[in-house]
Amino acid sequence: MMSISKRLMSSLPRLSTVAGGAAAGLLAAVPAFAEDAAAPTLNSGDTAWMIVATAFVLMMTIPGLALFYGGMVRKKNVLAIMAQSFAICCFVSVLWMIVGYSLTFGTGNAFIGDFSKAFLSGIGINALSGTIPEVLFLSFQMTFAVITPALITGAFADRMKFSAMLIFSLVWVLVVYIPVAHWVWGGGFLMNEGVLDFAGGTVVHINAGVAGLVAAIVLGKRKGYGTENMAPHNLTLSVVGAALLWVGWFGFNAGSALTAGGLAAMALLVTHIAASAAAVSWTLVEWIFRGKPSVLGIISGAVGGLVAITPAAGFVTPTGALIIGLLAGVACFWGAVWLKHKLGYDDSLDAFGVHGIGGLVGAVLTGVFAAEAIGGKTGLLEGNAGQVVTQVYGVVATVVWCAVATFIILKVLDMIMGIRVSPEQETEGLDLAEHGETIH
Amino acid sequence: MMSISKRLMSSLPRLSTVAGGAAAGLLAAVPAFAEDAAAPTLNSGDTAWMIVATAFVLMMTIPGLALFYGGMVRKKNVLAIMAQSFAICCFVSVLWMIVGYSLTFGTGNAFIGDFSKAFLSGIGINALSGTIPEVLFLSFQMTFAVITPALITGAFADRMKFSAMLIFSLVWVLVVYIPVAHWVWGGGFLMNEGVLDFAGGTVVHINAGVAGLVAAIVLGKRKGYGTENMAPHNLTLSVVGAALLWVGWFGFNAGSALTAGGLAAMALLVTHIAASAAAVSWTLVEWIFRGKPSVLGIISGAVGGLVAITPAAGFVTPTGALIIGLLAGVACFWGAVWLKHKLGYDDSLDAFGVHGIGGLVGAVLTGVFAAEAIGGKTGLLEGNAGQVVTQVYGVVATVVWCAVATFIILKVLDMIMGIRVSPEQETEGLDLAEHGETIH
Amino acid sequence: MMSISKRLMSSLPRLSTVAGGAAAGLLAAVPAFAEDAAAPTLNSGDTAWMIVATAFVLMMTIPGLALFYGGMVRKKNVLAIMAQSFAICCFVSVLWMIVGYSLTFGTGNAFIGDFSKAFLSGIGINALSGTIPEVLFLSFQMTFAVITPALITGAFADRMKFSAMLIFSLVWVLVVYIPVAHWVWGGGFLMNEGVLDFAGGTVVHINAGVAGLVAAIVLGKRKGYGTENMAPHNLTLSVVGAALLWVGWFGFNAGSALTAGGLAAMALLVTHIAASAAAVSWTLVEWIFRGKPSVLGIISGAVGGLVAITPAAGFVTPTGALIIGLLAGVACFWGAVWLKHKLGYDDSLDAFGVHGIGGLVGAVLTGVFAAEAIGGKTGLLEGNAGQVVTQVYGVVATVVWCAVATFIILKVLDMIMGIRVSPEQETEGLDLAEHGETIH
Amino acid sequence: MKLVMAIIKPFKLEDVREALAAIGVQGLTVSEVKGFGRQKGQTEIYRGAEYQVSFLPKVKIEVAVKSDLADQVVETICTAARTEKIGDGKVFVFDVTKAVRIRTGETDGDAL
Amino acid sequence: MKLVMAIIKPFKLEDVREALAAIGVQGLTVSEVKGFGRQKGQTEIYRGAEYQVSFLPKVKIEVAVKSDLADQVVETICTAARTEKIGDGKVFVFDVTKAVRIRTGETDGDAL
Amino acid sequence: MKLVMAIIKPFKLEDVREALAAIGVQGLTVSEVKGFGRQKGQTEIYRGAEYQVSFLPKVKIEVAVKSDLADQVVETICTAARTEKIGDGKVFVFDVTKAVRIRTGETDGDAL
Ligand SMILES: Nc1ncnc2c1ncn2[C@@H]1O[C@H](COP(=O)(O)OP(=O)(O)O)[C@@H](O)[C@H]1O
Ligand SMILES: Nc1ncnc2c1ncn2[C@@H]1O[C@H](COP(=O)(O)OP(=O)(O)O)[C@@H](O)[C@H]1O
Ligand SMILES: Nc1ncnc2c1ncn2[C@@H]1O[C@H](COP(=O)(O)OP(=O)(O)O)[C@@H](O)[C@H]1O
Repeated sequence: MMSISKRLMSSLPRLSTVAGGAAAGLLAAVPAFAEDAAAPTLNSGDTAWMIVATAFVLMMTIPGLALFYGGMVRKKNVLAIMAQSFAICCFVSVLWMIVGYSLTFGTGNAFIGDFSKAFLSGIGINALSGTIPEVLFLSFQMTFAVITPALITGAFADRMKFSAMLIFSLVWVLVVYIPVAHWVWGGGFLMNEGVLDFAGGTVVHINAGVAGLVAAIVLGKRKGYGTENMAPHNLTLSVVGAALLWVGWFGFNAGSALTAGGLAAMALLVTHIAASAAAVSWTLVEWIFRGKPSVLGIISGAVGGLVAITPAAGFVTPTGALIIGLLAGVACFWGAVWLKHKLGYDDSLDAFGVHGIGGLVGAVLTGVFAAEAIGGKTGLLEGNAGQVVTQVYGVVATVVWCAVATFIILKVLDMIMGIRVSPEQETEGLDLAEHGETIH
Repeated sequence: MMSISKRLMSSLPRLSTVAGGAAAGLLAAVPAFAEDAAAPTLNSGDTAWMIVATAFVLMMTIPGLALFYGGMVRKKNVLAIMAQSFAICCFVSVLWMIVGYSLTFGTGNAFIGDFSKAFLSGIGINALSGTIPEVLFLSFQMTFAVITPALITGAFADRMKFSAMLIFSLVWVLVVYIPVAHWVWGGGFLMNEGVLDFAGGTVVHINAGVAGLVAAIVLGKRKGYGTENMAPHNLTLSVVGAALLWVGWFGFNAGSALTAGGLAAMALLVTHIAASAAAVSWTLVEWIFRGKPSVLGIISGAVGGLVAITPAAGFVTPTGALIIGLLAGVACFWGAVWLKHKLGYDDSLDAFGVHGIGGLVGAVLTGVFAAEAIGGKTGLLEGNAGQVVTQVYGVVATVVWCAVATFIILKVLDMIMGIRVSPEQETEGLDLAEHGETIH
Repeated sequence: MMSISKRLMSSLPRLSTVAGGAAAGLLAAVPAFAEDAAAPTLNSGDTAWMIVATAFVLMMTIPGLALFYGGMVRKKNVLAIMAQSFAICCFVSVLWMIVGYSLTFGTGNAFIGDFSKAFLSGIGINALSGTIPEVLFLSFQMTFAVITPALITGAFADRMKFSAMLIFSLVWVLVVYIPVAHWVWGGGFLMNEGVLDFAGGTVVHINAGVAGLVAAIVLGKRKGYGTENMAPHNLTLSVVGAALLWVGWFGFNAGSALTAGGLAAMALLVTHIAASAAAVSWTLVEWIFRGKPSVLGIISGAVGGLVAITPAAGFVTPTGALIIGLLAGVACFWGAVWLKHKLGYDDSLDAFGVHGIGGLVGAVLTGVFAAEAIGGKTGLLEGNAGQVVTQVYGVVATVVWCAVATFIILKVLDMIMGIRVSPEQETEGLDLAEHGETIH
Repeated sequence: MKLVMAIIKPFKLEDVREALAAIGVQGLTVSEVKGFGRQKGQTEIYRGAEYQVSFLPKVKIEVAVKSDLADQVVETICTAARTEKIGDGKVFVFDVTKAVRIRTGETDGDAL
Repeated sequence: MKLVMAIIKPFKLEDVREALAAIGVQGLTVSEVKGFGRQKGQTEIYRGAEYQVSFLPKVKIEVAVKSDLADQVVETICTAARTEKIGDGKVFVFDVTKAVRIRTGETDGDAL
Repeated sequence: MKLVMAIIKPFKLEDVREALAAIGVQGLTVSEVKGFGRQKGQTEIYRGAEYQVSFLPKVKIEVAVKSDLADQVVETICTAARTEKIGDGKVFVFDVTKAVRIRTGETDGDAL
């Protein structure tokens, strides 16, 4: 992702170092073009991979996330939660085309892009971003803009109005996602500070996790929370969802190399290792503390590991990934199983517990484990303690902006249109109340 | 798709213009080979993408379409409808290998190919189609021959005999699909007329939709239609199916560029935009007219948009795709929700309402929105009103041939073996009656 | 797969002939590099394809196999069987990273590799295996090491302890999978003998099938086998699983070309043909002998065909594949429907009946149908009867080692910790007993 | 008061409900059940393992009515549910000693 | 002995179970049923086809108790299940002529 | 006539059905129910949230028989369903005032 940003933003000063890691991968991938970096040509291998990566990230949201979340709600709400992922995909994609891409990757300033590419104007079929068509780069980025608000829906599952959810998602993408993505990837101030976020640990997961936490608190608990049986109605769906998230995450992380070379391959490997390791550690911890290794546990661990490796995927070694994964599994277990119950908010499907916590762990550990040999950046273990500080800086900026803006959006929406369904509708179930359909 | 046909059919006169759009993409994709078009060499990036595109289109039929349709039938018929997609995939693939490819893409005449490549004879491992192996081109095409009859099954769901369905599908592929594919892509008369069908709006979707309409009428309504509850038994399956269709459609449309370059990337983008836009417009129209945005609605809209953009995917701009999508969502809503009830046929799962109507809309609008900058062809908006006429000509030829042939095939089969299960079997459900199995 | 092994093991004598077929594909794929085979450079097209192939093979295990098996068990055991595939994926991946890859592909001797690459040490981001990054090659191989033990779980479904299953899988990978993979692909003695196994007919499927048979016998029958109703609870899951296995198998077989060229394309085509043909033949045989074509039958046939073509995928023509598929469908029908009931073991989900029998048929028929024009190797039909003998030799070596080792591992584990759940737990169902969860 | 319980073929449910509504029955309760009787089930075969489906899907209707209406209700159900094929089902009648409408606390006849 | 059968709203089940446990009821049996009554169902619309959902999800509770406890059980259920909205359901009481605990063979009062 | 209603453990259904068939019972109706009793359920834990599974899966069998056969039927069910572990279930017997076979209109004893 960074190597492209470099091309797009070539006027920015510190970019050559920021994009170092990805550029190394690029060199390995297309040696023939290396001498002539100023005039990149299209590489069909890179393009082939990025087309597929785009498809894979789409598959993460629909059907991946729709299934992962769908299996965890009660039967009367399963269509509603799946519809939320699907609808967000459709509505946000249109928004992205109209202004989203331009506001994120249009030159703009340190805080936001501009309208120069609104309606994708001026982006021809032959325009390149690095070695791939720019239309492909923006399509790939579109799938990131889609999945982030979809992740949030897990926090307010089973009680938010479909209409309010749609408007919230669109406004949130405009006010939170797009600026943060610009800060980190589009030439904004966090990029200039040297914050490392290979594939979206901060932009996607911390952002979604924190927004989810705020939404869970603003909306309040589900009716009957703590007394009624809210057990997941069908975890087979969630297992399939987690598996498709995993497969799709190769597109997310290895795709963020934007080329089909050593960097993408290494990102794939560390992604897989971290997911596996986190699933192992959640399972073992749960087995020890709860007596049984649950199915929801092992898949949650895997997702936690995928989240945590996301910012680090182009910067760490397989051994670094193993440690990040093991730690992430334990941390997400703690977040979803202990912290939530301790603090008492109702983050229905643990958008914060898994994506927020996992993202935080990953963002910080990226600063610890970054290895020069992989992505050209050094972390604490290679003597660069400052990177951890930089990472924390990036996290704090994102958390503050996201939390405040999300809170305001929800409060305003609540005043205007109401954001929560009526208690009768909640009892009846959102499938029937909001969509007029049920599982028979 | 067209650029390859060009190579295969180089004796045909008007091909250089017909295939212009795709060839432009090809140039962008493989500049090194541009000078030497007479002796193309294998491009590993193009090949990588087309392998995956083939897998993606297979995934559209199984499990995509099987799930999409499976969720919409009653519980007693779910295995049967899924088995139809699966069985068609197996049986038609064998047919394709034996004579299908040869009859479609073997030189032949303006109406049908020949037997020169029966059993794929003479197609070695090093034979090329453009920049990819010919075995890959024919495999990709095989997945199109598979999905088309599978789409038809939605129209006669819940009442056709499995045996009759199998024989119908095989005969229909021979008598309808193969000729029409030859006409449009294999050097036949519609190709020579300049009909634009990038990825199969006419060949696949109008063809399947019209055949479905005829089959629905010939077979008659489901027992209890209009009085019994025939609500979809489990729309979670349909949501997953629609999502996999969407992901797979990137293979269908972007794969039809046959290269991994700007054209494929643009096809991917416009496909995604049209799907999103159609889902948005169906949802909004339904919300306004029916009071609630249904889950079946949003996914149907997306599929309708995917259908409509199919012929246009290599010819229109993102803004063109946005408009095509918005119109297709409304048109398919009208087709499935209003037209069917008005005319009173029982197209069980709206094979015609979505694929037929969506295909018609897309075929015509391709003639309206074709933009020279994308695919080298101009449409109405760029002053070439004739293209709309050409498109209508292509549609009419296909509809007439398909309707007549489908009608005859079904009538003959009905005389020979009977095409509908007995009322008792229909009541009992096809899962048990036809396959001896049930969902427990 | 072989071409890479060649590079890794260049000290071995007979390799140039063994790897001939794959090398031919390589030549076709990357002609520019052909002269300079000593110093291969990274090919972005090959890399793009192999990244996706790796994702596809992962998708075979999760969610493919998890669904395929999950649909066939009783409802009370569905989460447990899915959890087994998921957990094996996680735990074995970690094992592979720590010692698995090194013991398989580290130089070592004719029987086992060494520890030179433990923890993947020394494998940098720029290290190549052929034309792709070595980290990609080892990731691809990792997905093979994952799916093999996962396949075994079908044999002992519904009665093995989760803890024992995990330890068994890890030990079995170390003691059986890794050596056999080294023998056949890593420069071991079977490779030197000229045994042909393009993508793992012997290493993966015979191995898993035989281990499953032994496990089914050692563990004994399910409680109530033969008297209680053990019908598959939801074959929609199995249909989806089979379909994803099929799609993923393109990664498995065409990926084993390790390049994106003619060999991969041909492997894809023959894979598809064999799967289709086997589904057709199982269906027809079942229709004739049982009166109805079952849904479980057609998907089982397809999987049987995929298994049988696996060793042959880079060596046979489409017509060869057609015959292999037709025979495999009948053979697997016989194995799962007749042989099992005749001999009386309870191989719950036919790990042996489908993967064992299909693998045996495929291994032998590879020796019959190998065609020089495809993979550079000749089989019986081209006058090289010796290849059949060589194939049988490979099968026997694998079967003997696998059976003996599996038996000992299980017996020892049973003494140490017990491998079967209590009868009460079996009655209650493994979902609740082992994981504390249920489908609601 | 009487409780009329009928076991019928599932696809007859809507007919029966309408027929009962037509004679003024204002409420009833339905469950999915499986029936074993003279009507024989199919055999399911999965990879050669045969499972005799001894139980067929049926629907159970329970209607509480005033005693004097019971015979008419039985009659109505029988007429609406009859296909004259084996497996049409049974109707059983029980005495109800008390009935209460939860919402209001009304009892017996008023509760129905 | 009496069998008390109640049709209630599903989300009231836990309340009713607890209320019954509080008055000493040690066992009960529950089924998912669908109810038709004065409470009207929603309309489901799928691509324009409307399906009147005449049947609403309800839960049926069956409790066998000694005759002298029956009134208290009925009372308890009514109180716990009441929302005062239409569709709260009904309670019916039947005579039981015999009861056996399968495990021990104990009968009647001892079987409960 | 009597209606014998038994709540048993699900995996005992086939045994009970066969035992009843052996003594000449020609029809019965089965439902899936959930039971609450002395047998305690498991606890399910999902990400730390504990759900006490108070209700266990049971199967309800209903058989209408002539009054003189009722005791034998009860006996047969108890024997076939007994595991001597807690939770084996209960059998209850009710009076049936009328029975009709829908197909033929036959009543009472002839209807069974
Ligand atoms: N003695 C019985 N007690 C309870 N239910 C019965 C009895 N006999 C039959 N049934 C129910 O009635 C259904 C139909 O009975 P069956 O004997 O198949 O046909 P028919 O009612 O036409 O004679 C059975 O499936 C079962 O549910
Ligand atoms: N006559 C009846 N016999 C059996 N069940 C009934 C009867 N009347 C109502 N019910 C059951 O009670 C439920 C509630 O009844 P309804 O008329 O909707 O509301 P209310 O009980 O508040 O008057 C119904 O859904 C149905 O299950
Ligand atoms: N009083 C009752 N009324 C109705 N059903 C009961 C009653 N008591 C028990 N049951 C049913 O019988 C089942 C078994 O009862 P339980 O007390 O657990 O064991 P046991 O019958 O061995 O004493 C319960 O799960 C419940 O379904």
